[in-house]
Amino acid sequence: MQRVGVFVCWCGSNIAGTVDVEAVSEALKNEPGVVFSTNYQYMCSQAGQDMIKEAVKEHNLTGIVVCSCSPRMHEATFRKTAAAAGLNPYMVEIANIREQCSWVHKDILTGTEKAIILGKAAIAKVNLNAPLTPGESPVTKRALVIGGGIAGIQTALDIADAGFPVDIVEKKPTIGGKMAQLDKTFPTLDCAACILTPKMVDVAQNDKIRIFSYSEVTDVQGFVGNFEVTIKKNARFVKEDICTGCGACVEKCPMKKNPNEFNLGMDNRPAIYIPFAQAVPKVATIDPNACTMLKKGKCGLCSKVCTAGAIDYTQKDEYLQEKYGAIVVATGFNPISMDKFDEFAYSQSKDVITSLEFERLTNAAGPSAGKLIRPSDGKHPHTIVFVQCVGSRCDACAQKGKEYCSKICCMYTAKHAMLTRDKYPDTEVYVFYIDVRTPGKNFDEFYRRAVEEYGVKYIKGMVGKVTPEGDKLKVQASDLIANKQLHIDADLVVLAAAIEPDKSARPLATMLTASMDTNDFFTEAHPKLKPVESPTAGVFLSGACQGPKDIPETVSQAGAAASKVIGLLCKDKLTGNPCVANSNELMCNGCSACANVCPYGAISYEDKEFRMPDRTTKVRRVASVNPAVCQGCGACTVTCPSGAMDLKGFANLQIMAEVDAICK
Amino acid sequence: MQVNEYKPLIVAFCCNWCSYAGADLAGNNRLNYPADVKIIRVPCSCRVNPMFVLRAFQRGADGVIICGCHPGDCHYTSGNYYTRRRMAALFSMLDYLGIEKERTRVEWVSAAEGAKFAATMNDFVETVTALGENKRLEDLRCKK
Amino acid sequence: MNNRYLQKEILRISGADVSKCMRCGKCSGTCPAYDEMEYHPHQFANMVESGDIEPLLNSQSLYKCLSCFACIDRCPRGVEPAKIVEAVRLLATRKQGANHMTANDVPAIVDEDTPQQLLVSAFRKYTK
Amino acid sequence: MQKITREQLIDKASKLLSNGTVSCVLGWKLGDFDYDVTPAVFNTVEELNEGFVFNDFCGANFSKYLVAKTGKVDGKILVFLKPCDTYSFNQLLTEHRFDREKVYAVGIPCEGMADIAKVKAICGEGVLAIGTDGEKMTVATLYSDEPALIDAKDVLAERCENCKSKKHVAYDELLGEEGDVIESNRFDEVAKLEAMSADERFAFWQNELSRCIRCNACRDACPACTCEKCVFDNPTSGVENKSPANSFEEKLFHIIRAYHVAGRCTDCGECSRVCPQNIPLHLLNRKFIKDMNEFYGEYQAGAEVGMRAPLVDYTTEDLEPGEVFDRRDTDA
Repeated sequence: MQRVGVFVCWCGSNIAGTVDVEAVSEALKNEPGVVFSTNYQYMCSQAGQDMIKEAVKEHNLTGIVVCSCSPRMHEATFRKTAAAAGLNPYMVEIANIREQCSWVHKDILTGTEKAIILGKAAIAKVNLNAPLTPGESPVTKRALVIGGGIAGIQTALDIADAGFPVDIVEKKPTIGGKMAQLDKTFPTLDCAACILTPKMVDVAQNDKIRIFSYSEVTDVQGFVGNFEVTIKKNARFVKEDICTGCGACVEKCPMKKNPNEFNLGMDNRPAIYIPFAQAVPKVATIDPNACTMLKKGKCGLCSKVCTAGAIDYTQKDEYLQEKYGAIVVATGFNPISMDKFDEFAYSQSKDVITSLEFERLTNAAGPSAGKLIRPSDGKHPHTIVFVQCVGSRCDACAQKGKEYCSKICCMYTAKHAMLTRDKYPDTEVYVFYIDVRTPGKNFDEFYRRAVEEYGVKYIKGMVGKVTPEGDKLKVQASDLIANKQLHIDADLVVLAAAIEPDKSARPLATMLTASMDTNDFFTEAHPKLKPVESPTAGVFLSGACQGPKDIPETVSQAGAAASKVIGLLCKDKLTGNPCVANSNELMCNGCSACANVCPYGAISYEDKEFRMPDRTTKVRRVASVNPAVCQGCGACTVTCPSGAMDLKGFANLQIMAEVDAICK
Repeated sequence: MQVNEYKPLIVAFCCNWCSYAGADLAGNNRLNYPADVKIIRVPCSCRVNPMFVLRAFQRGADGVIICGCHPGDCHYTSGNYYTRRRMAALFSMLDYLGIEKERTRVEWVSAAEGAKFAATMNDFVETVTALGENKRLEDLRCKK
Repeated sequence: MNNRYLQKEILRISGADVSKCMRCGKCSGTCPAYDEMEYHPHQFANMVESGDIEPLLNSQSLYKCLSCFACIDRCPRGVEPAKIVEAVRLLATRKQGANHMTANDVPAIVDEDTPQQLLVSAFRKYTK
Repeated sequence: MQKITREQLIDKASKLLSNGTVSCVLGWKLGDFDYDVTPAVFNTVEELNEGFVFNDFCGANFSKYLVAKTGKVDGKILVFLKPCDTYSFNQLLTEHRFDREKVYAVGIPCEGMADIAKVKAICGEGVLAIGTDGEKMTVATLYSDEPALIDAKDVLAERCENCKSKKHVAYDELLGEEGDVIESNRFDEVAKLEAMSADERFAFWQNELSRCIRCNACRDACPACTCEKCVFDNPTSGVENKSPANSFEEKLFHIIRAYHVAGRCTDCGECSRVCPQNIPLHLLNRKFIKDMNEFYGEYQAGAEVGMRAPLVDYTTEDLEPGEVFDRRDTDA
């Protein structure tokens, strides 16, 4: 039996005005377990707290009930008081007789009556309280960033800057991501490479950062502070540490006709290649599907020209086991496939391109060396039609488009239109839009400049059909404001394709037990207050994997994610919330219902041997809760039919005791 | 005040993050509601076991209300979605057993909705008062 | 009041949800009969949404729609303008004597080689 | 009336025992009366020949026995599963309640089992012997000289009249022909209750549930009630209650039991079959099944292994608890 002390607070007249505090402390004196009961003007004051501490000593109290304001106000205060008095801080219960009693009831009789009942409920609960100690777990002081685009790069740099080692895992042969493929960036029009490549070099030179390029994460175990990750380093058939990136092999390789992924297949690359000049790591990679040496064992030219001797045709995929304290997901996005949008003739005409292809076409390092030409005949296009919202905000059929707004298209289309008119003033540029959305800093000014200074023709309405005819593209569209159907003979049609999360995100989310929305974007722990944390502790989100984002937004989110990681890695130990679920394995059926409803993946199962009453042993599957991961919501407790799963601090018996006390 | 005026006994389960805070806000704003409502704090509405609800009725509660964050706003992301399914099933069953359906309720009250909390409680108490005592689930032998 | 009734009828018959329209105009951008029409597919959706039904009922546009369903196929929001046109057309033909064409008009305009089936479907479309 | 015979089953079991595929057989043996058939374990061919029976009263669902038995036996257990039993079998696998590797499941067709109460209603008490003769059943009683000849269809158990499936959803081997999932009227009775007024429903259930003697047969036969420790037996659960001391049964026990198996109950009907007080307990379970089908889409527990039950799942668009009644009230 507990020895409970009851402390009724007047809160000046806040409580004492509507509640007869004397009567309350008197009435609660006779409750089971109560050995001491008193009241005082301000329990939270130093004098009040001292009173509690003294009473604990004098009456050998094991539990404390404070009848006062909301626990959301002073629960922490009184827990500290209890701790200072040598009690476990979780042996304190608060009866909320201010916000939920004296302040909402006018009549002193009813107020007092209710205060007594609330006090009784708190006493009933504290009688069943048990000392709780928050679990502690060590923190591996190293972070993993999955994805080496601008989001991953920025996050890694920021974490390394704080002194913690970081690994970047990038599935492509080089880091840089989508930003490396861009030409200029809105709204300032500085060139993407000029601002990105110095950062890539910083990453390469930072001794806190390791880059695993051409690699992927294949398994994640563990929990916050203690992740164990398996990284698969794909064989690139070139020794990374020896290759100097001189490019001799690339030049000599006879298998030159392979679609160049970096230029979205608009030109070719050899079987051995370096994606682009500023690649990091600047190391060649052999495409095993294109290399005749790897396919047929004949050629070996690259090996002959490599003076460093870096070529290794026998290289195998390598698996590394690494430990991390925190994981940042920065898997980014891709434009969706245009295959299903036959109306725009994307698959029929080379001159219907996506905006990312347009980006490569205008990039000085692109397939046309920055000259804006028609991919079909290399001629200069005189009429260009940009179509916005291709596949965005399209909820009619999920296989075709995406229901959300892709957010970045309005601005890059304005950029494309403006740059085209700037470089080639003889070009007519149309932009068909549903809405123009420009809510960023200096964004609307930018769009207006495209219209007002550069004479881009913005037309409210959608393109319904594109038909290739001769060397022209017949564009049929509607102008909703003029209520006209337009027919434009275009030379080039550019589709602002919707963006979607990278395909690798879904399997990764499963490995991380991080949740995703129906569109495969990672969900944040709280849409407003925890935008860079995933609900899974220790997993953070950076960039477009969480939702469509432009570069400035991505970089700021990357920094935010980094600061959260740093905050975590700074700690030597993690102390959890002690009010976590725990499973009584003697009663557990191992049915997995609890794991199904756990939003944090905190529950795992193991086979355990049990001694049966008849002295035989039986192996049963039982649940165990990882207290470092559990957040204490209690969803599992209700789903457990045998009641094996219970929540510390809010146990079944405790809540039932409160119910009973109230209903007495 | 009449001496014999019937006063119902209402048990309200409130989630710590939204509805309990909403109840606190009702207090801060001095929004009155009947003292018949007694609040039990739970971390999340999904902590409320149907057994607690039946227990309350068995012990003589006249109405049970469960308050949680609005769907989509759960502190634990999905808890109230489970509450919604569990309580829909339970309430439908109680109704099937002939228990007055007005005695049970689930309301979503955010931390900013002090006024909604008070209004909800006023309304619920009024509804339950009109129904009178819970005779169908109460177990007299549980009463002292 | 009448318009509310007609509006409800059109929505009921077509099963279309006009409130989903985002005013993108892709239906009209795609419509092969656009030039023939006084009111265009997007206007059908929008006018039904605002309850402006009478002008649609009296418009020849009803009979210009080819029912090719390109607008349905391409609408990003699943509004299904062709079904709305069809519904308005039905309302028009359901009015007593409001047929666009009677059986007597047919021989004069029909080519000898016209297949029987076409006639039948034409009747379905233009009369009741 | 059953298409498969005792001999066929013994033959199959003997072969599997003899060639070492299985080490024991879960089957039925006769109790005190012909209609009083109980589950039993047979370890040898001799035991089978002696005690194994198969008739219209072999209703017991063996799936549940596997939970306790698989842990204790070396080698595999042969279990005979009627179509409805296979759903429970799958559901228990979904819940990881036994090791599939330790079971050899033989699916057997079922023409529906008989309800002794219905037999007695026609032939009177004092049933001495029951025999089958094609579609007919011969019933000899203490009080008549000639055995009565009754139609087997007339004494079909309620759960078999409303059979939901003749399809086996799990087996290693199938005897006889595979059937189909059936469009049944099993929710009609629930709908009839739903259509009553609250007072009528209350009166109905009070009348039924107050007869409960807390023998726990429903729980013990239920293949969903396989908890290592039932909350009602557990002194630390706060709701321990082992005997009918108060109105606990009406007010809590059956409601919570139905809730605990909601989403896991395959509607096998064992609860009602074994109830000595003939309380229609299946109507509670079916209410949950019907509701969940209506609220969250069709769901048949045990149709496949690994399915996620409605109560451990959600969508963001689910209906609100209050809307449950709005729906019903507007439908009415």
